[in-house]
Amino acid sequence: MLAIKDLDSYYADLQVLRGVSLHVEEGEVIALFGPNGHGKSTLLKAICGLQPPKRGSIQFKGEEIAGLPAHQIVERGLAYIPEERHLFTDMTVLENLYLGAYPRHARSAVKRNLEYVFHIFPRLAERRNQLCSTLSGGEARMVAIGRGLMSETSLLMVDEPSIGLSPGMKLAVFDAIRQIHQERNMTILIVEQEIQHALEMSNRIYLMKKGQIAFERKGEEIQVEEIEKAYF
Amino acid sequence: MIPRKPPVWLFIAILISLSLTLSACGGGKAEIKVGAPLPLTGPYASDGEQMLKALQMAVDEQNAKGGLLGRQLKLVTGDVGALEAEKIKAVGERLIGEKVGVVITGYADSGVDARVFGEYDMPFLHADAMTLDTEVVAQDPVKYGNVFQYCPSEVSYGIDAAANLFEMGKKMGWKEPNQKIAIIKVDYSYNILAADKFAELVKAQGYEIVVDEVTQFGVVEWGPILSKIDQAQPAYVTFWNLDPTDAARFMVQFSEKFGEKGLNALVFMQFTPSIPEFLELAGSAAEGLLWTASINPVGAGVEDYKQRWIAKYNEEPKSIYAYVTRDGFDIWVTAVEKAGCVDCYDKVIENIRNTTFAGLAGVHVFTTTDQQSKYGADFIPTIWYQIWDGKNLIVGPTKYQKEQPKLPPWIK
Amino acid sequence: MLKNFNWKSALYILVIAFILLYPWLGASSYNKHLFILFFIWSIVAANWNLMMGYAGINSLGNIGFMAIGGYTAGILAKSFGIPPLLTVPIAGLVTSLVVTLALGLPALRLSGIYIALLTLIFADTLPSLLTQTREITGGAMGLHEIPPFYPGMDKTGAYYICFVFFLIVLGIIYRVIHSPTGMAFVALRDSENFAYCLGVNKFRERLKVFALSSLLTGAAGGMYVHALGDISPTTLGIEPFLLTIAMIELGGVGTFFGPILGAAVIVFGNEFLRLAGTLRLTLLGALICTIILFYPGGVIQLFHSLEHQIERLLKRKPSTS
Amino acid sequence: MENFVNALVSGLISGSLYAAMALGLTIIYGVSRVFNFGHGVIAVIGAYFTWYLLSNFGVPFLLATLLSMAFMALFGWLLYRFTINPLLKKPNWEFSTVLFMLGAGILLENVVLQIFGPRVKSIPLLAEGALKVAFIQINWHEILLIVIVLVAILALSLFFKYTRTGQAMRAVAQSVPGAQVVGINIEQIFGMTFALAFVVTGFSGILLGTKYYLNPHIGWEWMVKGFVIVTFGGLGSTSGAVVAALILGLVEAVATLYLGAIWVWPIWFVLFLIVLLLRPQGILGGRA
Repeated sequence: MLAIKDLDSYYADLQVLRGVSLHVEEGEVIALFGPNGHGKSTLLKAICGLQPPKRGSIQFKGEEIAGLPAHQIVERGLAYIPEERHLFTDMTVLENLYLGAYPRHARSAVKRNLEYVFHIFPRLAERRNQLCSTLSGGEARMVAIGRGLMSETSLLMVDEPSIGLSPGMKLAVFDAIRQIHQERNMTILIVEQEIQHALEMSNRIYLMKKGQIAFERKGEEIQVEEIEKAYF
Repeated sequence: MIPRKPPVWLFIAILISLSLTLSACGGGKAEIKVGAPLPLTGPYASDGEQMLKALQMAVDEQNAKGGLLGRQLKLVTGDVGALEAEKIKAVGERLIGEKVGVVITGYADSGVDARVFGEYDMPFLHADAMTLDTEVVAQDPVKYGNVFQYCPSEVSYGIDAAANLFEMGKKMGWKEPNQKIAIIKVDYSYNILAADKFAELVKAQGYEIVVDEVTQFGVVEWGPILSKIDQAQPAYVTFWNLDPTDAARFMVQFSEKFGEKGLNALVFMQFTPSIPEFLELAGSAAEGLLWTASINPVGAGVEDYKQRWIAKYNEEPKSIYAYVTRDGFDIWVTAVEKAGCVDCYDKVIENIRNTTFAGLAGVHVFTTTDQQSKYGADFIPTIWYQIWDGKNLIVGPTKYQKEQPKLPPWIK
Repeated sequence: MLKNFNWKSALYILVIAFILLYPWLGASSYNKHLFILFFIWSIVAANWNLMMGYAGINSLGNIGFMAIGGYTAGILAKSFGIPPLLTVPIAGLVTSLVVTLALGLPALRLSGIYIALLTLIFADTLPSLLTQTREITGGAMGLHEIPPFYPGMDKTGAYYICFVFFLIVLGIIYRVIHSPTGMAFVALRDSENFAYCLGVNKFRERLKVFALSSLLTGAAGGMYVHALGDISPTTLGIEPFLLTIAMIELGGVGTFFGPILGAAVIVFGNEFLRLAGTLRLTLLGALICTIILFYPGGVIQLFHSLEHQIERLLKRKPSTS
Repeated sequence: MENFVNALVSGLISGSLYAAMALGLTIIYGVSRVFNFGHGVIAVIGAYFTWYLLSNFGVPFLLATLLSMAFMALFGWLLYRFTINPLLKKPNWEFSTVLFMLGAGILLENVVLQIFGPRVKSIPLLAEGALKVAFIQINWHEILLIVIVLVAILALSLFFKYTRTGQAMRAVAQSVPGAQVVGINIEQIFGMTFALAFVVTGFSGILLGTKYYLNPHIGWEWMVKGFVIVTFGGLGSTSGAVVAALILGLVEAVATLYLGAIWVWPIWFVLFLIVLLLRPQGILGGRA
């Protein structure tokens, strides 16, 4: 579904990604691990067009998308849920979710997707008319994920969904992601520091270090300790 | 982030075009340069345009006659924008640098042009109508002996209004209900000095100033000030503000407020209705308004001048400065011809000092104290107008009067 | 020391020598006048740049500071007969005190564009204050015949006095930029968090710049009135404001030489453009737009690229010959 | 009492004019964070274009307004596409756009001067006559002015609330990366915002032109007042701008009545200072 080859990306003059290659197959859950500041978020931003890469190829459903503007990539069915959430804070939950269905192909499915989001996150249904600036961190995270689901996506890229949440909320978020994967057979690429949780649900994992893929494993072949060790 | 390489050729092109404009200013030698600092951009540009046209026409006509003392004239202008002191100085320095034989302007003033050109020897003729520019001449006649104001200063408005305003009411057969006067003036020396002179003189006559409002240019809502007038019920409302839009808004809002309800008062304005936009903007609201101008196209030869202007520019002269600027030019030409030379500044200046010149604005005779054109019916008369049917009708002084003043519509 | 002596130092010395000798090389009064304007405006621009480009205070009111200084010096000299040697520093101090207390303290608690707007409104309030105090300030008439630096001063005298002032103030600004305080500004500008970690007190550092910049701008206002003899509210008008902003941006924000170069371009360019008559401001506007679109770093950027080319040439020569 | 009420009416009229000055400014700033320092001149251009159609071709007022709106939309979009858009991609875009618009303002002001000359023009009143209730008297023109301003604000807020494009504009205003993530074409929305803001600004120029009269330079005054109002009300907030405009208009009228016109700016400055210190985000601004 997604095939990345020899991706190089820069932040100003600083090279952040050095020849990254990876692939994601339909229906898979892929976890991307690695120490902070080693290029995981940059990779996701490069894929979704927020920070276009300098060299290399990104093929999504067999089509080259490297260098396309973000909105065209979203229209092809790729959703990115940023770590910073980037919600529209002065709008209600419902308005945020509706804006998630902004891409043309998502408009016909608004009703179905909205019901599904409320099915996954019943709490959002209660808070639908509340301004996003008044939500708790966990609820805001739910809106961000829900907004991604609204875009009628076929690949969901989630950047550190559990960061800054209480332990209980973390579990709820991971459960929701698992549920989305199971019920919709959604392909998911997740970046996470909570190795244990992410590993449990992944088919394969990649470990990134210094802007490169250090190794790739099947989910069941690797232990948490091994990954942690690789960080150093 | 790799910065784009700047297109060096573009920059060079700008530099070249700059230097081309620069070198274009070098001119021939034999011609006499007439320097003209004029407000060509900014809020006074509409007067500035008329001054420019007047001077251009004067130079062209003189050249067609074979020039001045056989030499061709060339007009060198400088834009003084919104009359900022800094600009006048820079323009002044530049005109001097170009070795002009005379400097003539309609007005170019924020109170400094007399000082700028007074530093030099060639004659400077202006119609700024500002005490700021004549008082320096009075204080230092030797240094500023080359500065002439070919019109009376603004205080003449105050003197004239204090002497004649109350007569106008009597001519209309109107009896003033009280001795209260409202003064609305803008913070600009041309207006403030005139208004203050007026206040001083009328107080001496036993009148009382009940509203004394200073504004800045650009008042849009006159409502609160009109309310003050309503409360005070003065017999005279006097308005001193050079900006035609301020004045037009004032009259429009005045007639809205008092048109039906009535106010037993005469309304007087200093000069501003002479700016053609005023009548266009104020429209019927200006009916019955009294106003004066200390320079007017009332001299002999005005009609002929107007025809020549129309022939040249295909439009009528639009402001008083289309006429009066020509007087400044002609005074200088006469003085030069009499002296027989241009650069003999002392002689030329002496001739100007002794001028008795019947021009488009009246007879110019300079005062000996501060070298401004004498004010009065036999010299440069202040003319009283009243607006009726969208026209400025001359209602005074007697020598020039064409119509009888009538009661304005808001007096019931 | 000798090692540091390169073609650039030679250029600086040449330029300074030229300015020193210029009145003896047959400069017209007009050109001297332009240079005086250039000296004063480049000081105003350089101080503005110190606030905007270094300390990140987006002030739009610096013309107002200059006017306060100018009026203070003018009134002191005219009404109280105090010699210019004293009025100029007093003007600076008064400006600094008034502006820092009435504007700096509140404004610096705000951020970004709010500072810009508050300072802009501050400057726009001044003309009506001048009108209210017209017995002393002359209102819209302004102050005229303000005594020169010394009796009987001519353009050449004013030229040299302003040039000395220009060098002194630029020296101060240079020192400030390269002092620990200056470094703190640069740290603040580049990363607020990082500077915070270094223990930089943003408010205090900014207030210092504010005080210093208004002091020097006020003094420049004092120089202005003594050199030129007049000041009026038109000095606070929209055009001087636009032109000074243009100087900074045109020259290059946040660089030492930028505002000076910008002042040179605007002061001399604007006067030369006067020859274009009514098209002057049209051309000036077009010039500003063009430079921003194509030279976002300002004129200084162009000089830097020239510098690189010259340096390349200088380096290449020994190897080829 | 009578005077006070009349002053309030004057204040209401000034307030609605000030609101008109602020609207276009707040739209552009709200969405793109570009502070339009050419705002006043843009309003003047809209007004001049309308005046030109009215006086030279005798086009009916409504049609002239519509044509000039279309012209302004095109103008705004082109200006964005060819100048602002490239500038926004540069690191110091915030100030380079300010300066660019300043330069463009000087340029356009003088182009207007070259084309139309320096003489003052006026745009005809929207209606004749006046409404009288007891001692209060308001011109129909001014009532219409207030109504139009209110309707324009209502229409704008409905547009922002309920249309797809309007929602996208609000989304971009609140979070650019957020908007990108949901697939909004930022450049397109910016372009449309400039077009919309220029339409609103040009329209406000027509309204202001009826009262202020037109000359090429009048725009700077409108812009400075617009700045005050926009900041006072909260940057990017339309309703805040309206409230601020009314407050400042009323303060101006009352201050003129009891203290004199010359006190208006100093009082504004102090008010401004107080509001900013108590609520740095402005009266109705969402965030600081």
